[in-house]
Amino acid sequence: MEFNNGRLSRQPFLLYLYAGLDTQHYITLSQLAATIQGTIRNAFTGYSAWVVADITSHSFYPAKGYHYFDLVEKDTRSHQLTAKISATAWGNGSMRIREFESVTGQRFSNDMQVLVKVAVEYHPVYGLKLSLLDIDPSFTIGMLEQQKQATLQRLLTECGDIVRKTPEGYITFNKQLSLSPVIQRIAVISSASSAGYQDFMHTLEANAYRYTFHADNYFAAVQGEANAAQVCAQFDAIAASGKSYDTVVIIRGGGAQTDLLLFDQYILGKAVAGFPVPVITGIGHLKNETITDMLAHTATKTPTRAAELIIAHNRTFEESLLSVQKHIIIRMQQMLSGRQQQLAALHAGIVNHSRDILSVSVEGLARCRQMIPQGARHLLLKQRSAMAQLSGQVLVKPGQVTAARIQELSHIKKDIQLYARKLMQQQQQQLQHHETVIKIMSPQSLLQKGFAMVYHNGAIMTGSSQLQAGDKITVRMTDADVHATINSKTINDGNEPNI
Amino acid sequence: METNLTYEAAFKELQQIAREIETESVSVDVLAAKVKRASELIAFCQTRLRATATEVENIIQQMEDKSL
Amino acid sequence: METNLTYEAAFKELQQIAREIETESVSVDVLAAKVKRASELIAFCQTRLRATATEVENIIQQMEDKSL
Amino acid sequence: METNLTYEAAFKELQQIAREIETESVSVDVLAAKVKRASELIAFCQTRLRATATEVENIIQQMEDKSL
Amino acid sequence: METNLTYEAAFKELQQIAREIETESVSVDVLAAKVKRASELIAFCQTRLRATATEVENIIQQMEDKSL
Amino acid sequence: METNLTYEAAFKELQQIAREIETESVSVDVLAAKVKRASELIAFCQTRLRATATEVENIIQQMEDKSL
Amino acid sequence: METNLTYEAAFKELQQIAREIETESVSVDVLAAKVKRASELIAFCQTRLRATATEVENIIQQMEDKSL
Repeated sequence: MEFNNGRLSRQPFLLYLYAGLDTQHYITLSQLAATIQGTIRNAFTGYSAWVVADITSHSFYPAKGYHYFDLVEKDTRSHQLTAKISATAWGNGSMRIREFESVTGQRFSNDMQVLVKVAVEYHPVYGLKLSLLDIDPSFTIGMLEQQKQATLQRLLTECGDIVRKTPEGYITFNKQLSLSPVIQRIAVISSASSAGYQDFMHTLEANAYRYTFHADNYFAAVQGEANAAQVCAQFDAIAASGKSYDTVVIIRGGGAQTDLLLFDQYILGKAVAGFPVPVITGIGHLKNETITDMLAHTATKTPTRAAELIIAHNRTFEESLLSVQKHIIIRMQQMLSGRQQQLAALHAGIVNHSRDILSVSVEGLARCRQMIPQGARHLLLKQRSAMAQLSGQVLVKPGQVTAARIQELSHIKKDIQLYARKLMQQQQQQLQHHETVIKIMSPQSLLQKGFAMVYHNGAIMTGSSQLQAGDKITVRMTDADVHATINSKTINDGNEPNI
Repeated sequence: METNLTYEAAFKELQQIAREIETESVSVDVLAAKVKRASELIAFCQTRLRATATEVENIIQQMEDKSL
Repeated sequence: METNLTYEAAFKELQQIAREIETESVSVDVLAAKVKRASELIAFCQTRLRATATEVENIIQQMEDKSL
Repeated sequence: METNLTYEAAFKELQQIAREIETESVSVDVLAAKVKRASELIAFCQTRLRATATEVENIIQQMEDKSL
Repeated sequence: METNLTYEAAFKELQQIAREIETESVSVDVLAAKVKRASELIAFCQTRLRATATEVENIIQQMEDKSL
Repeated sequence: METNLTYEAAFKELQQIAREIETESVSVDVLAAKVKRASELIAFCQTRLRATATEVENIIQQMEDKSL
Repeated sequence: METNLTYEAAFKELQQIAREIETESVSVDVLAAKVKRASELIAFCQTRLRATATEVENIIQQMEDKSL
C-alpha cells in the first residue's frame, strides 16, 4: 500500500516535465496509457500461460481476499533478478490459492516457488499486472516433497547413527526409546500463547482419571522456518535441566494449519531423532506429516490428541495393573479352592483306601480261616483214602500170591509126573527097538531063513580064496552040521542079483 | 504268642501255612501243630485287625466331625 | 504338630501317606498310626488353607475399599 | 512198634511193602512177615490219622467257637 | 516399600507374582504374603499416579516406616 | 529134609528137576531118586505155602477185625 | 553080568552093538558073540527099567495120595 502510494505520487511530476516542452507534440498520458492498454489488450486478450516463478513482496487482505505480490525469477547462480512482474489474485484466483493452501498445507507466501496460470493485464493507473487465474498445488507439493526428501536423505547420510530407513519407515534413536509405563514428567515445547498449548494442558489436567502430571514449559516460537534453531535450543535446555522427563511434547497451537516448514528443518529433525527422551508431537496439521513427526517417538495430529495419548498411555498401565490384580485374585481363589479340593480328594482317598486295606486284610484272613480247616480236612481225607488203598493192596495181594504159587506148584508136580512116565516109556521103546534089531541079526535067525555057514579048519569062511578043490569043509545048517569035500571051484562073476 | 509279633509277620506265616496245607506239603505228623499255629495266628490277626479297624474308624469319624 | 511345619511339607507328607495307603503298601500294623498322622496333617492343612483364605479375603476387601 | 516212628516214615514203608507185594517181588519166605509189618504200619498210621483228625477237629471247633 | 521403586519395577514384580500364582509355584505358606505384596504394589502405583510430587514423597516415607 | 531150606530154594530146585526130566537129561539110574526128591520138595513147598497162606489170612483177619 | 553096571552104561553099549550090527560091520564070526552080549544087556536094562518104573510109579502114587 505504501509502495503503491509512492508510485502514484511520482506521476504528476512526469506529467509536468512533458507539458513544459511541447504541448502540441504530446498526448496525454491517459492517451498513451490507452494506447498501451489497447496494444496489450490486442496482444494478450484471451491469452494465459503457466509460469514458474518465486513469490516476493506478498501481502494478503483477508477481508477482501486479495493477494498482492511480485513474481520474480532469479539467476540460479548469482541469485540476481532476471525478471519481475507484479501480480494479483482475487476472486477465482484467491479461491484457488485457498484451495492450494488447503491441499499443500503450505501458506501462499514469500520465497515460495509456484506454478501459476496468469493472464497479462494492463491498467492505466496500476500498470502492468499479471492476474493469477490458477495455481498448481501438485507442483508445490512436489517441490516441498523434493526439499523434504533431500532433508531426509541428508539426515540419513549425516546422522546414520540415529536415523535409519527401513521398508516400514524411518527408525530413529528416539523411536527406539521405550516410553515409561507411566508418563508424568513432561517437558512441553510450545509457544506460550498458543491455543494448542492451552488445549494440551487443559486436556491433561482435566483427565477423568485424576492422574497428576508435572509439566515444565520450554517456550519457543514454533512458526517460521527461521525459528528451528530456537526450538533446537529448547531441546538442549531440556537435556541440560538434569530432570528426568518421561517425554518431551512438541505442540503447535491451533490457528492456521499451514506453515509447517519449520518442522521439516534438518536441525530440528536431527535434534528430535537423537534426543534421549521419547518425543511426542502434536503439531496440529491433518495432512502430510513433517520430518519431525516422522522421526519423533510418537506423532499425534493435535495437542489435544497428544494429551489424550498420554492419558490413555497411563490408563493402559493402570488397566494392566488392575487386570493383573484381578488375575491374581482369580487365580489365587482358584488355587485355594483347588487346594481345598486336593485336600478333600486326599482325605477321601485316605479314608477309602484305609477301609480297603482293612477289608482286604479281613478277606485275606477269612480266606485263610476257611482254607486252613478245609485244607487240613481234605489232606486228612486224602491220607485216609491213600491208607485205605494201600491196606487194600496189602490185604488182597498176598492171598493172590500164595494162590498163584500153589497153582505153580501143582503145575510142576504134574509136569514131573508126566515127563517121568514119558521118559520111562521112551526108554522102554528104545530098548525094545534094540532088542528087535539084534534078534533079527542073530546067526540063529539067519540059519533059520536058509542061510548056512561054511567052516574050514574050524574057522568060518567068508570068501573062497582059502579053499581049494579037495579041501574038507563043514556046512552048518539050522538043525545040523553037514561035512563035505570040495569037488571044484568056480569064481563068481558077480552077475548074481545083489541082495 | 510271641510278644513282638506283627500282623504282617503273622499273616505271612499264616499264608505260608495255608499254602503248605493247600499244596499238601504238610505231613500228618505236623498237621495238627500247623493247624494249631494257624488258629493262634488267626486269633492274633483278628484281634489286631479289629483293634486297628476300630481305631481307624474313630480317627475317620473325628476327621469327618471336624470337617463338618 | 511340629511348630515349623509348612503347608507344603504337610501336603507332601499327606500325599506320600495317601500313595502308600493307595498302593496298599501300608501294613495293618502301622495303618492306624498312618491314618492318625494323615488326619492331623489334613487338619493342619485345612486350618492353614482357611487362615490363608481369610487373610487373602481381607486383603481383597481392603483393595476393593481403596479402589472405590 | 518203634517209639519214634513218624506217620511219614510209616507211610513210606507201607508204600514200599505194597509195591513189593504188588510186583510179587516178595518171596513166600518173607511174605507173612511183610504182611505182618504192613498190618502193624497200617494200624499205626490209622491211629495217627485218627488222633490227628480229632486234634484238628478240636482246634477247628475252637476256632469256630471263638469267631462266633 | 523401597524408595526408588519405579512403576516399571512394581509392574514387573506384580507380573512375577501373577506368574507364580498362575503356575502354582507359590506355596500356600507364602500365598497371603504374596497377595499382600501385590496389593501394596498396586496401591503404590495407583496412589502415585494420582498424587502430587509432595504426596508421593509422603507415601514413600510411610511405606518405609511400615517396612521397618 | 534140610532144616534151613527156603521155599525159594526148594522151588528153584524143583524147577530144575522138572526141566531136567522134561529135556530127558535125567538118566534112568537117578530118575527114581530125582522124582523122589521132587516129591519131597513139593511136599515141603506145599506145607510152607499153606502155612504162609494161613498166617497171612490170620493177619488179615486180625486187621479186618480191628478196622471194624 | 558086572555088579556095578549102570543102566546108562548098559544102554550105551547096547546102542553101540546095535549100530555095529545094523551097519553090517560085524563079521559073522563075532556076530554071535555080540548078539549074546546084547541079549544080556537088554535083559539087564529091562530088569532095571521095570524096577525104576515100579519105584517111580510108587512115588507118584504117594505124591497124589499126599495131595489128596
